[in-house]
Amino acid sequence: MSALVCCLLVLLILGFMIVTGLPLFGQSQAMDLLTGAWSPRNNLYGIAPMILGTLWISLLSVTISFPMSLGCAAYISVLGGHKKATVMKGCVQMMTGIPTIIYGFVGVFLLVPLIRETAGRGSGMCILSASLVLAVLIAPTMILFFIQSFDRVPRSWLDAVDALGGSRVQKLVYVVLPACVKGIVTGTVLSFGRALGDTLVALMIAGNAVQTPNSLLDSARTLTSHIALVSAADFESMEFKSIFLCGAVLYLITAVVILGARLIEKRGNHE
Amino acid sequence: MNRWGEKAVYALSVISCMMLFGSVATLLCYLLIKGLPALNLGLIFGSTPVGDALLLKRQVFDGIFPAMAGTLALILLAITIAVPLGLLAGIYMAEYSGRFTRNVFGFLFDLLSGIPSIVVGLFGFSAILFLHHHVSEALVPSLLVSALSLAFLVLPYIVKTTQMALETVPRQTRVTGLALGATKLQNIVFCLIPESFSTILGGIILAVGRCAEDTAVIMLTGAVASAGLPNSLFKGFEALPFYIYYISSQYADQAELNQGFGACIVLLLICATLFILAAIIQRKVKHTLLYRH
Amino acid sequence: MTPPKIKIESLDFYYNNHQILSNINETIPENAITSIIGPSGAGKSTFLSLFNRLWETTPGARVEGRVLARFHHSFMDINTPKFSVTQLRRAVGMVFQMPNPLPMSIFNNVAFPLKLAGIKEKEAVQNRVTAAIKACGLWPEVKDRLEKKATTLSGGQQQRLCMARALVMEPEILLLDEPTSSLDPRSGAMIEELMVDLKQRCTLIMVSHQPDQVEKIADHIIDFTPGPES
Amino acid sequence: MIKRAMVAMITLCTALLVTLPVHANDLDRFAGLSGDLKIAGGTAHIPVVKEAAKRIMTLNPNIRITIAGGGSGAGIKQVGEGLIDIGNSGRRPSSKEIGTYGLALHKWAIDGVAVVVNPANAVTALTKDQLGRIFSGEITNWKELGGNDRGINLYTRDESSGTRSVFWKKALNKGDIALSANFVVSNGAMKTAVANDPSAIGYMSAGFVDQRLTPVVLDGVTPDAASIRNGSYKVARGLFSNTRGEASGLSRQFIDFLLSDQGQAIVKEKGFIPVK
Repeated sequence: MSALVCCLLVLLILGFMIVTGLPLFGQSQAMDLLTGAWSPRNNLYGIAPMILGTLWISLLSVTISFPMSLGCAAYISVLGGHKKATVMKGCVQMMTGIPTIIYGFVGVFLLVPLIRETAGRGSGMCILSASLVLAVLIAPTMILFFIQSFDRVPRSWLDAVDALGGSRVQKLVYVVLPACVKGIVTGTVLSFGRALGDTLVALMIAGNAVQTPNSLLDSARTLTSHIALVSAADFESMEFKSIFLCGAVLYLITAVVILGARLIEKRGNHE
Repeated sequence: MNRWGEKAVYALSVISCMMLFGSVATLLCYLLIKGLPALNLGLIFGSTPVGDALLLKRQVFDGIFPAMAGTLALILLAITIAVPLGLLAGIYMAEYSGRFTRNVFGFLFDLLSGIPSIVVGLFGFSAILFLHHHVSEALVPSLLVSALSLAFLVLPYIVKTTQMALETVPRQTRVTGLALGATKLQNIVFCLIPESFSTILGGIILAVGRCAEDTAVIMLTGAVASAGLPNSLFKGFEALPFYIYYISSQYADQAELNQGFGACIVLLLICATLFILAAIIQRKVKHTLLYRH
Repeated sequence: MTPPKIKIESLDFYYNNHQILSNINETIPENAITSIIGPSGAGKSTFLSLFNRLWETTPGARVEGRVLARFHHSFMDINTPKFSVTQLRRAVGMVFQMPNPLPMSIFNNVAFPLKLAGIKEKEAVQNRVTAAIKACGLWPEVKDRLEKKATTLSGGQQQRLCMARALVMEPEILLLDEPTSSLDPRSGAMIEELMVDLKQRCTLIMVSHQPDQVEKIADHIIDFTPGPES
Repeated sequence: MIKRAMVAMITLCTALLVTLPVHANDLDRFAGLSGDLKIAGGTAHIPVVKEAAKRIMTLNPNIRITIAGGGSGAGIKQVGEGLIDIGNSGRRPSSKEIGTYGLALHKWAIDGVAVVVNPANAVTALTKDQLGRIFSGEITNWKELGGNDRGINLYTRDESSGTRSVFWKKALNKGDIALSANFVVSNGAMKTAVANDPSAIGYMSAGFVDQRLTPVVLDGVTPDAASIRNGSYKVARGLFSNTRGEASGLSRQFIDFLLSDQGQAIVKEKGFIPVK
């Protein structure tokens, strides 16, 4: 029963986003909104800059986070000693509990000035800063996901490598990684979803300019921060209604990400 | 693979560990250095005497006491709403659903847990706007709306934890109760839930942590910069993470900024405590709790 | 040979599309130990699970044919839907290969089936639990520590506790799935003695891999070793 | 028993005497009142409103005042929809807004919109023309204005901001603001952002200016209390508290308090210009 209610709620949200976003489609074509520029004064409510900002930031953060997480997971699961690995795994688990707002807060006061001074231009509030903070934010989840998939490698395979005199690195490269490709891809895809959905870090650090970003040091606005910024606005304006389109886009991207992750997992199970 | 290649792989993995742990350690140290000096009773209660504040005789203006109380009220409410629903749905998913429903609902719950929290907040906000327009003028963004939205946010998490906990009960334990003549319901209540109780409880505590830290949902559904102690479900409220967000963007002077750092440490402590609690419970607590006569 | 307690008539068992048992016809005598023997994978445990319908918990399992049991005066097909599965399981006890005490005290473990059946009267519970523990010869060892966790007992004690738990409902039939195979020889011998004692009170059906055990205590043998014709 | 009662009375009286502020008379209007008052909207108003609320709630714990930001647009809209009791705006609501919602306007302070830069910046005076070219993105380096060789970082507010609309009309003459501008959500946030960024330029309530940033001399006029009061600094506006229909109950008392001597003293203390 309650499961049914929950599921209805999920569909309700999507329906709500679309219905509320509909007036926008009346004014101009959907494609224009998705690909157009944002300039409320000229009656332009395109959310393309935000979509691009979102993609830049989440892709970059995953790109930074992926190698770091893979390295950490490899160390904890395979390369490191048992004792050290246990402690480190505990720490990583603890990290998942650090509130997002704290990453944002420290990012604003520590990283932003650092980036500004190092880069020598821009305000420091930019795609790069936001991506760096997000990379650290999503790493623990990604690591835990990788470790989980590493640990599913059958014990007997690892014993076989040990018995043949293989080193830990060889065990990692020849047995564990090939066996876990699917797990790694799934974990990365899900982390991408997490980076995509984060609001606070981008809102506090990315600068929120409504422009199509050209460089890593450009200020940018994500779909999520756009919602946070505009939701305080006049709620019958077209501006306000555009955030429902943002919501719907986020929703759809999330759905695709999760569907993708599930498909990959499913295919893994059949083999 | 030659010796050097091996060394390189090993070194890279050590470097990644150092990068991650280094940055998190830097973050924490920075926070501690900046925030520890601010960590005193004044941070929490401002200039109001502690006793008076706790007995609710006087309001606290310059402290984070109202924000802490708001966060507490928010957590309690959200969890009270989410846990019964989540448990029931989880039990349904694990024990009663057919193959098809399990797949479909499973996907929907995954989807729900993946929805960005700001979208959940936006939904809560627009839903209450809608009700405000069409049902009653008295309905405005408030503590209750935030709690409902948050409950919605953690619901899939509780459902999944419950479901997984029940599904991973070993077959042997699963049939023990049945072999002794338990009905399906008895088996769930007396055998399966106690067996997986610690996992479920751990999951709930993590959900509490999620409620404590969330900012995106509450900033759209009722958190305000200044409201005093929460005293009604239908009014705005203060919350710790929102306070930190507010301070970060518009502190008036150094003292207020220091308070922001202090508040960060308080929030971090709260979350860490919850987290450690969850870990201890999942590992240590055996399932005695439900067997007391 | 004692009169029959259970009759199995042209029984087939399927797991999804895979046939595990085909055309089984057997009779199980009352107040005797029936031993099921045969190589691994021959379906012995599946066969055992027919008598308390525990197979129903396995998705994809399906039975054709009849299993008739005589609980009062006449034989009834226990697979008909109108036969309550919980009633059946309360009348048919089961002991597993691995001792499986539940995570609660010794006393509560044995009292658990009573709780499930809704028997709450304190004195009755006390008496029946004590009797069951005594019947399994466990009383001297645990009488002072009934509130201790069942998992603190040794493996042999745990297995006897599980038997006590199965006996507390005074079942007419007791199923045992290799009850001694995970125990040391001495504990195993105690269980064997216990089984022989129990013959007066119920009908025992046991899966066993140990030929000497079968030889020693079984009154009737059902052999699942595939014949040359199959 | 009587003795104990007397002791209690005396203690209470002493406590009251100690806690009562000097201008107790202006706060008297709240005696015996209770209930909730929801205020939101313009962020320039927050320091004054917060201080007033603190004094009122200290004296009368039965009154609860919640304060939120959101910007002038949100303030007007929300009070019009009945979501809040008082909607603040840093600009005069448009006649359309007043008509649609039947707003009653209460102006209780005058405030300038100051252009601000970081104290580290050598450029401290600009002409309106230069300002327009900076904000439209035409001038991108402080070097062009006689400052250090650093890129200019623009900071602006969202559409809902009253400060933005006043600045845009009166300082930029409705000129464009470059897309590359960073967005901040309130006057407080603008202050923080500019104070932390050496290459920043932004605009905000003159009442918020303190030693952490430098107000830019615009066309030869420094935005300070005197120049704003006498009208020589042109980029100025009133701070309004709006109610739907004529203010009544707590809202009335609150607005009256802002306009009282003590209220106006707070206005002055927080850096704004009293209307009385």
